[in-house]
Amino acid sequence: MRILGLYNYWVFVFLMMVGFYILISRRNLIQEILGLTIFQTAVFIFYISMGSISGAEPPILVPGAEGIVYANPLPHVLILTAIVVGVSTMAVALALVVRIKEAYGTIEGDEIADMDTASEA
Amino acid sequence: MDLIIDFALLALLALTSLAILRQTNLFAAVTLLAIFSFTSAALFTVMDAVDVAFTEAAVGAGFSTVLLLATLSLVGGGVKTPQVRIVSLTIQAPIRRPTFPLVVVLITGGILVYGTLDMPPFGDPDNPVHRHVADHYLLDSEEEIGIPNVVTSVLASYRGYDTLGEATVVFTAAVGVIVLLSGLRRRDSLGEEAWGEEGLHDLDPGLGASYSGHDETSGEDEKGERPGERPGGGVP
Amino acid sequence: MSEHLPILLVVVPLAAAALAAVIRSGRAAWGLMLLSAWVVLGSSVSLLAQVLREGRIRYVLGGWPPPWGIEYNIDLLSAFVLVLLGGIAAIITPFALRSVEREIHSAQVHFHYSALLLCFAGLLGMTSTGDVFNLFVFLEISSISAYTLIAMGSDRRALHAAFRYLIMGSVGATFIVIGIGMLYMMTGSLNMADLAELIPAERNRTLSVALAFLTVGVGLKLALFPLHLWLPDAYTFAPSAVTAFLASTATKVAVYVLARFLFTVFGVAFTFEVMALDRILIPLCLFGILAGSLRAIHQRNVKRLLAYSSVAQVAYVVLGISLVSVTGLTAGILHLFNHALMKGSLFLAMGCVMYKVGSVRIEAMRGLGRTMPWTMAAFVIGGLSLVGVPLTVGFISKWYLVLGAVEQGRWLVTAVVLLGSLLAVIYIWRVVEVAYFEEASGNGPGGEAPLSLLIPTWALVLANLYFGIDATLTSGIAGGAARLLMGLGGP
Amino acid sequence: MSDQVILRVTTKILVPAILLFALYVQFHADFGPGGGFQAGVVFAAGFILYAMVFGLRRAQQVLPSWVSRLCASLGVLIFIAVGSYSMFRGAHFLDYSVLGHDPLEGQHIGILLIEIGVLVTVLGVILSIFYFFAARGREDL
Repeated sequence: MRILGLYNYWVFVFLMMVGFYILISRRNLIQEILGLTIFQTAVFIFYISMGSISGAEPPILVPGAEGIVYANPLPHVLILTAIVVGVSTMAVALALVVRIKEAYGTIEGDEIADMDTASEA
Repeated sequence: MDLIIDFALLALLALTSLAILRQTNLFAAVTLLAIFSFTSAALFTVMDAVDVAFTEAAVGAGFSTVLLLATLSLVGGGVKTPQVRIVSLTIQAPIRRPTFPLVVVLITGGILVYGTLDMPPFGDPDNPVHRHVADHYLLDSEEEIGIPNVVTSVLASYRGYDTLGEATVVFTAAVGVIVLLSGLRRRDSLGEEAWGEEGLHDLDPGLGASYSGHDETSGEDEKGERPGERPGGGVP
Repeated sequence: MSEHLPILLVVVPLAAAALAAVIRSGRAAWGLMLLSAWVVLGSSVSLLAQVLREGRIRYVLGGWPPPWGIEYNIDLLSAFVLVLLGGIAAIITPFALRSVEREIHSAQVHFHYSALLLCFAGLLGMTSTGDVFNLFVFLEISSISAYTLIAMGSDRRALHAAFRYLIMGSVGATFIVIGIGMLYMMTGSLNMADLAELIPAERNRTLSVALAFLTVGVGLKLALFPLHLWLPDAYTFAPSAVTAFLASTATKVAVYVLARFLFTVFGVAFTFEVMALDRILIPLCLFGILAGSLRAIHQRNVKRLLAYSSVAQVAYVVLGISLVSVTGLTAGILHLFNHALMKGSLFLAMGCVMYKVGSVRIEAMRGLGRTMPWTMAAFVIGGLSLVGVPLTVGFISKWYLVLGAVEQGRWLVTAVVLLGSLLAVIYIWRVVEVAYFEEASGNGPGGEAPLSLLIPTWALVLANLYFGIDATLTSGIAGGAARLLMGLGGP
Repeated sequence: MSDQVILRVTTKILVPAILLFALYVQFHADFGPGGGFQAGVVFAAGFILYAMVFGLRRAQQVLPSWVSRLCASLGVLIFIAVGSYSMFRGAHFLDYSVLGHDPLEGQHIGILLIEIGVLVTVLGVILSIFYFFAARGREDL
């Protein structure tokens, strides 16, 4: 049961690592953003997992009812904020990608880096 | 029952993420990401986080996907693949240096797994997370705020200041996108602006209008400028 | 009203940012920025005085007592950093007026100030808050606006630099969220003071990993070697005023956050006795000092040269912190303040050069010692401060740093600190040599930068000299803050 | 896409329902999942759908770009104004208890107001971002 109890966290680690791997191995800017999104979503799953209680109800109080176990609302609130932060970052990143494509003619990180080196010399 | 659905959804998420890893067509990858978001929204519902699920479905699967597709329509959906094999996995992937990222990821993942070992078990109501702060919200918010949805109480009142920060983050993103995409910046690489004045009259969503001077505010100090004229200075 | 000072400090720039985005006049937006900068400076000075008089100030937001609500918790260290932020903004804003008009398209100037105000508010919020998740939210406000500001640079490489910074910064922020999540998981609290009591001073695998992730995440933000890769390009291609602002505030606040986590949240016992983090941080800092300084020597672009120097200087600050002694921490906090003054004046001097010459490559500096005597004199004094010559602030902080290292018998650290100064002599000399001993190329417009640029630059230069000659105030506050972090009492 | 009859008709039916649903999400947040943020996203989604089918120009006749940008700022300002008003009533920033006759009513008013602030900001921001991305696309043609 101990191992089973950590299954959620291990899948979180796995998802996060897939996202992280896409992020640092891919040189296409859009793929980097996709990797970042998976990476962040994995963290959301981590938070929600820690707030969940087996057999609980969503944290919307039922008036007068006794003995109901509610899920922990605080991680939910934190993750709502984190989702918003994530999409904000993504919007700015995508706007940057559009501009980079216009300015460099490509969105492949390696080609852009080569062009940067060339203009440095 | 919940546990089975939970396991199945997590497995689906893992598979989807691997599919995104292998995908070299960006349109397909974005679609897969939307699936990933929907699946995680479903997972959040199973774990009783209905507000989060709603937001993830609306933002992660909805708005993000629209934005990504809009971007792809501007930049194209192909990925250059130099056809390098990754050391251990036999995936053909667009990677120049395959080993270094793998090492970094394995180390980070190893550290995280090590960190999970002292974690309290999943779903146990006696975990420290559920004591101390959270139980106060569940027990007393009815009296102190009087709203059944505790998430709303915490979001708007107990941690209302975080929500102000959240609104500001969104606002910051808008400022960033407007600045980047309003098309008024000088662009050295192309040598000249890619659009003429009629383009601004016709299509620019906002700043162009203030530019050509028939918007709701006349913007006296900006009137004299034309897109062709750029401020001086800059790197030669 | 004085009871509300902690929150006004953050809300005034926030409201000003929202207004600046809609008013469509660059000048009016600039006025808002100036107003908020001076309001912040005034209130932070009064807060500092209040903290010195009465000790820590706690301000409960929304009326909910911590740990259920969010609180602002201002002690001597945060008040000191707030004064630094206010002072830098109050000096750089007058500089920005002309510099921004030249470097940013006129239709975007008000958005530029809006983003700058957001960045400013985010940094202030990070410094004041006593809640770890609230810290993350304000960190993101300052980061997203910083990406935007950097991307406004006139070279296309600014876009790429901003994107790289965005990716690395977001990874750092996500690492911080993971760390906060693990802290919350093990304690059930998000309040710093509360966490400090709940974290046991014994080995726990989850908390150790939380510490590691927080350190790496914040390390990415403060450009701790080898996580500094985003910094040189970002500083090089950002608009001049933005570079000066970010170089003297953003990394400083990140160092502050690191100190907060290591000393206040986790506590000396857990961080340094159980985890022995200093054994990792000190070697990294030594490498950082050497690598940053050596890379600086080889740069052809003076802004990039100064950026690499920043990597080295931030390593000095973290080095001081990781000595884990009152003297070391005093040195770190002092250098945090002093480095903001020196880098601020150096980058402002480069802003003057950019304004007049249009380039900050080293070839463009030829003969500037004669054509722009005031600008280059400011550069020289800032450079001397960077080297650590007596009568400048650089001397004071290096003195404490060497003292702290010798106190613990760390001769290698002492040697590297001194070697770093020698390397600084070399890279500053390269610019000085070109500016004073080579003939002007003769095709520039020539002449000194306008007074509206020179006065702010010299204000920072004079601060370099003033706090270098009379360091009783700054070292007194830094010493008090250091004792506080070490848990030895004080305000 | 404006020549597709099925799309046009479906959109015309769907958009009011989406906007109505957004208002439901906004004002039912006390009792069920939802709130200013989700409502703002749904509301904006209605507009985005309309713009995709009928064209950017017609969407902007309903809600011009400058209005969306104004909304983005306005929401943040509403939020700050609510917080500051608490300070004028002698309480701390964002303490809603002083907004009504009794603390409970104050909390209700405060939450309602700041949720509206969030809705306005999010709606403004999402529409602005969409408008700018969409307009960029047309310029490239």
